Amino acid sequence: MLEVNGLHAFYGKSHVLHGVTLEVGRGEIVSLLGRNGAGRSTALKAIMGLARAEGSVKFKGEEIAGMKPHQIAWRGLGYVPEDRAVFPDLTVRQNLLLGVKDPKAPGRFRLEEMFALFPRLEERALVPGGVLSGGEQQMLTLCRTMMGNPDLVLVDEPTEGLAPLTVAQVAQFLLEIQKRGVSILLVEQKLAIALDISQRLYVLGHGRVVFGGTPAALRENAAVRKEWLEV
Amino acid sequence: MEFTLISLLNGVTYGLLLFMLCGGLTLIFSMMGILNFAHASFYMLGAYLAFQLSAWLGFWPAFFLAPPLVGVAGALVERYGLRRAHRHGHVAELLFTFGLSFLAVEMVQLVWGKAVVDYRVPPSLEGTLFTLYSTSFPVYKGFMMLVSVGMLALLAALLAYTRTGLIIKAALSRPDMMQALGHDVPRIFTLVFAGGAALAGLAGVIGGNAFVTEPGMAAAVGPIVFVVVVVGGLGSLLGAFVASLLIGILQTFMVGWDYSIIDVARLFGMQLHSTSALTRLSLTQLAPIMPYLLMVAILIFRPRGLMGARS
Amino acid sequence: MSAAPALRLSGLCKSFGNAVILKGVELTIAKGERHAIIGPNGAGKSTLFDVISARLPASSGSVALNGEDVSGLGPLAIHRRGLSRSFQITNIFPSLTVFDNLRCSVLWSLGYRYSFWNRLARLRDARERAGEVLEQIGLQRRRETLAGVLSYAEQRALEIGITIAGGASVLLLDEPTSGMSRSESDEAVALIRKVTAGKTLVMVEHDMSVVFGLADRISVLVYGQILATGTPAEIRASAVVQEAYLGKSFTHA
Amino acid sequence: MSFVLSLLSRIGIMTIFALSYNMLLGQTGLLSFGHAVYFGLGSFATLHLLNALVAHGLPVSITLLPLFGGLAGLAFGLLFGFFTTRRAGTTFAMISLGIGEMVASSSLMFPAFFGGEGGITGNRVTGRGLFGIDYGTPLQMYCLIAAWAALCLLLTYGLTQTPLGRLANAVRDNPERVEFIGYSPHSIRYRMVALAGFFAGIAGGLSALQYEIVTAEALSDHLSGLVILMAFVGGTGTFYGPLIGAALVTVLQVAVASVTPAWPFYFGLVFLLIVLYAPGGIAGLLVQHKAVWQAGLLRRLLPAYLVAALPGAAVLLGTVAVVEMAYARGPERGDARLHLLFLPLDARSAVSWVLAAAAIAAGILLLKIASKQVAERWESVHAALAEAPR
Repeated sequence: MLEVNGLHAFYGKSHVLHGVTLEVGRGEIVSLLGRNGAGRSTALKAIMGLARAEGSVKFKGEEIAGMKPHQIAWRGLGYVPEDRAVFPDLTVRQNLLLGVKDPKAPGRFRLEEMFALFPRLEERALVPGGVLSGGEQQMLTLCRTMMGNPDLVLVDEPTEGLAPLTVAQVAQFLLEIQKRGVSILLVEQKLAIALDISQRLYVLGHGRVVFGGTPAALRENAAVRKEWLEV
Repeated sequence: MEFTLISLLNGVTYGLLLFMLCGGLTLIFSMMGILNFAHASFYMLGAYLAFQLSAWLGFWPAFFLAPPLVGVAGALVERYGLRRAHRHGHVAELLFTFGLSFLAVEMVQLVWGKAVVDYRVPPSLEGTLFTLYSTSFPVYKGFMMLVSVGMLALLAALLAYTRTGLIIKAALSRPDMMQALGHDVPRIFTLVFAGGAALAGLAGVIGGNAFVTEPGMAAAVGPIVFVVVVVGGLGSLLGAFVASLLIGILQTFMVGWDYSIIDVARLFGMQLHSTSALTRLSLTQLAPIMPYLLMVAILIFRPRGLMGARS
Repeated sequence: MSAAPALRLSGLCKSFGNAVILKGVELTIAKGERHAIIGPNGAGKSTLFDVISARLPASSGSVALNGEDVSGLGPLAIHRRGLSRSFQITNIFPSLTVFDNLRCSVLWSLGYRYSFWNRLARLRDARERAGEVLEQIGLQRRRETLAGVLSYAEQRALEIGITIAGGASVLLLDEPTSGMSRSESDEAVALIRKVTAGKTLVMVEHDMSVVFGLADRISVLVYGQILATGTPAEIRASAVVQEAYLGKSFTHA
Repeated sequence: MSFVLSLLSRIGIMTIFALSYNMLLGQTGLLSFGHAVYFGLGSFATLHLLNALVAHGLPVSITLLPLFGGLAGLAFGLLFGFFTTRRAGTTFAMISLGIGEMVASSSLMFPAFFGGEGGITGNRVTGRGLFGIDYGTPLQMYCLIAAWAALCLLLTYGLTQTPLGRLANAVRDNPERVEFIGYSPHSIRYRMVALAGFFAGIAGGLSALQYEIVTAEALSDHLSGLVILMAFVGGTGTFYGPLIGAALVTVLQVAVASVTPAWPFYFGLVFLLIVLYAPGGIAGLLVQHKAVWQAGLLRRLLPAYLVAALPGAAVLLGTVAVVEMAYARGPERGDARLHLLFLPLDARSAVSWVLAAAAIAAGILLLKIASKQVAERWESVHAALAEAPR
């Protein structure tokens, strides 16, 4: 589905990614782990065309490196940023509708379904997005991206700063969209969640892939955990 | 009473016209961070195009054709000029629009000459709408008011209720996110720029014949437009609206008041006997610099403007 | 000087709209201590630095520098009282030479204010002090290079140089090794150790080898509050800290 | 002879003015659209002082009088600068424009000071000065201007070498960080605006003495625009750029204006082209090419330049033809038949228009291809420069 090959990326002047190679298969949840500053968020931005990058990014066999973000989005890639980027002055409903790229082509996810999944969003449909709680904003952003009918979503730290109950809800939602045939490339800091829901994981350290494998392999590999993930 | 009402009507008409100029400028500024120095040139272009088109086709076709044509000019400027200047930073953008405003005056002179052109109110809109005591209110002023209010209402509705409006509002706050959601933000920018230019063009169409259509008309309103934007608060549409009306009304009143500063002081119980040039000035004479004085006052007491966000 | 702590934060809160980022931070840092603040993303570490250095106004609470309450002062006033900070995203003067970046940064502390009658070239003390810093950060060979064309690691070193040049006694370093490769970050640690000798250092850092290599004490910031403060060994052993970093179920597993 | 002297005098005055302007735009990063305020007020103040001294029978030193213009500029810089410099960037640009317009429109409100439409006049020849120099001749006046210009050049250059000058550069680069090295960006900008006002005032004072008349034109947005043009065309990134700009623009103004009434149009066009394609101005281009020349790589660029020059000339010629014909046809119509170099054109014949348009179209098309080559050559030169030992 997604093949990233020798990706170098830059944030301002800093050379953040030094040749990252990874892939995400159809229907998979793949997690990208690592400490802050390891280059995880920049990797997602580079794939989405939002950061300066060199190297090859193939999506469904097509080279998308160098395309503009909106062109990449139209090819079926969705992006949920770390800061959630809710449009604060628009209502929840309007926020969701903005996720729709082509109003004429209905996607896998409809407004009603989103509301059914998260009744809380329906209750607050007419409330400005800016006044939602952190957890609600996260749900909103995830749902908004789903409205665009993506085949693969890049999700950046969806559980950051959320209460444990909400964290579980987010994880549940990710599994739900996986069930509907959407692949996920997830950046996560909480190792526990990543191990629970992913099929495969990559660990980034200093802009390079230092581990790639299954959750079981990572559980056994204490050296990688100690060196690159734990305190 | 009579004076107050008529001045108020005139002031509101002028203020609304100002807002048609400042509204587009503010929208463009808050979206792209570009202060379009040439914005008043679109106003001038609107007036001249309307003059030419009404000479060929009559007023009504000109009224409907000129603003979209100005919009197209705006789109071309954004697409082929500003986007390139943007690479060199904000100063280059500002200088580009500054150069453009200069060139616009030259081009207008090239085509239509340096003199005032004969762009007149059409006969169908001549005459008196109503007479208040002894002062008559012309039909055309009413028409100007109607067009401004109608246009602004239409735009407000467009922004509030259509998908395009929604996309524009969202792109104002998070252009990067809108890109990632699959919206072509550069195209939206061009659209907004064109829209702002067309709005300025419309102001020129209905203002050019009410005032005068001449090469100096852009330079005459340009600085005032900037003052409105500073007074209202950079990037605030509501602020621009309030400031437009405020300046429109204040200036109209001051033109009508023939009191000197001594008279005003007397109102407050002060007796000034000085005969210096300053105290002999009348409010009418002060009217042209009133907007600038207001700007300085705002800068001293409320640097972020009436409605501007705290920076 | 009395035994007043270098920095004391009491009940420091910061919110943006209805998003509360700092929820009453309490922290005391002794003179000469090297203190690291760690925590998961979004815990408010950078915001904490911004509030201490007055880049952002605090919503409530107070900051005391060397025993003096500095809440409500502007960034330059705080800098003049001896607190200097670096930035996570390199924040230098790109079209000045490396040397001038440093020379500008020493001028205030040497009392030159806004002078336009002294010739810079004649100010020996400024030249020497800037030269010292230049040597400390190891950029002598790049002295006349424009800062904007330096490599990333060199710019990070310059960032630290600008921060220490004014001779501040309390230094706040915001992710000094972010975006660096392993070897670059090892060099940065050596540099930081050298230039902060005898000063109070507070730093935000994610690279644990840097943190454990440098810090006397560590504070863990989670959800805008200090979760734990202690020596590196204590922090490493703390189950609460591991949980905050890695999530619940894993530590139970 | 007197034509040359008057041109040189004007260049001298404009040099000071452009230097003063670049203290803001180039050195402090402040884009001012109202710099003529300080020039004009310095002019009026100087001439008023001259007239007052003469009227009271007091001794006058014409030599030192421009200093008074400078002090007037400084005073107004201190007055206006205080609230204009709190913000930089776009806000400053807008406010400077507003202040400029305010002063310019005030000039019609206080005819006693500004002399209304006609302006005020004076007479610089007040009697025998030192060594018999009475500034009665253009040559003596030119020498005075040249001396002041040299002095101002020295002073403004000296300023760039002081703490304030360097801090101004720092504020231009990164105002936020300036606060974190203990300085107030506002104070730095304020001082620079006041000092720039001082030098602009000197230029204004000299202009008042040179022409012995000052009108509202000296405060106008035209003059503010002209100084932007000079500084930017010359190049704001270097100290000497504005010198080039002041000389070049002044000479061209005289030279082009004597050939065609369309000169403001050409100036506008050149300005836009420089903003879009060479934002470093002429000095910027010189700096770029100097590095290439020193590395001995200029030979790699020249052929591509030559190839691009041909279509460039075609576009230029076509544009000039169109503009000239348009002027000829326009309301202030001149002779419809005109000659461009050796080409006879007729503004009434479609053939001329079509030919001109074709030249432009073909030129642009070829220029696009040629510019690709130039860009490629530049890339190779850049690569070579980067490899060269520093």
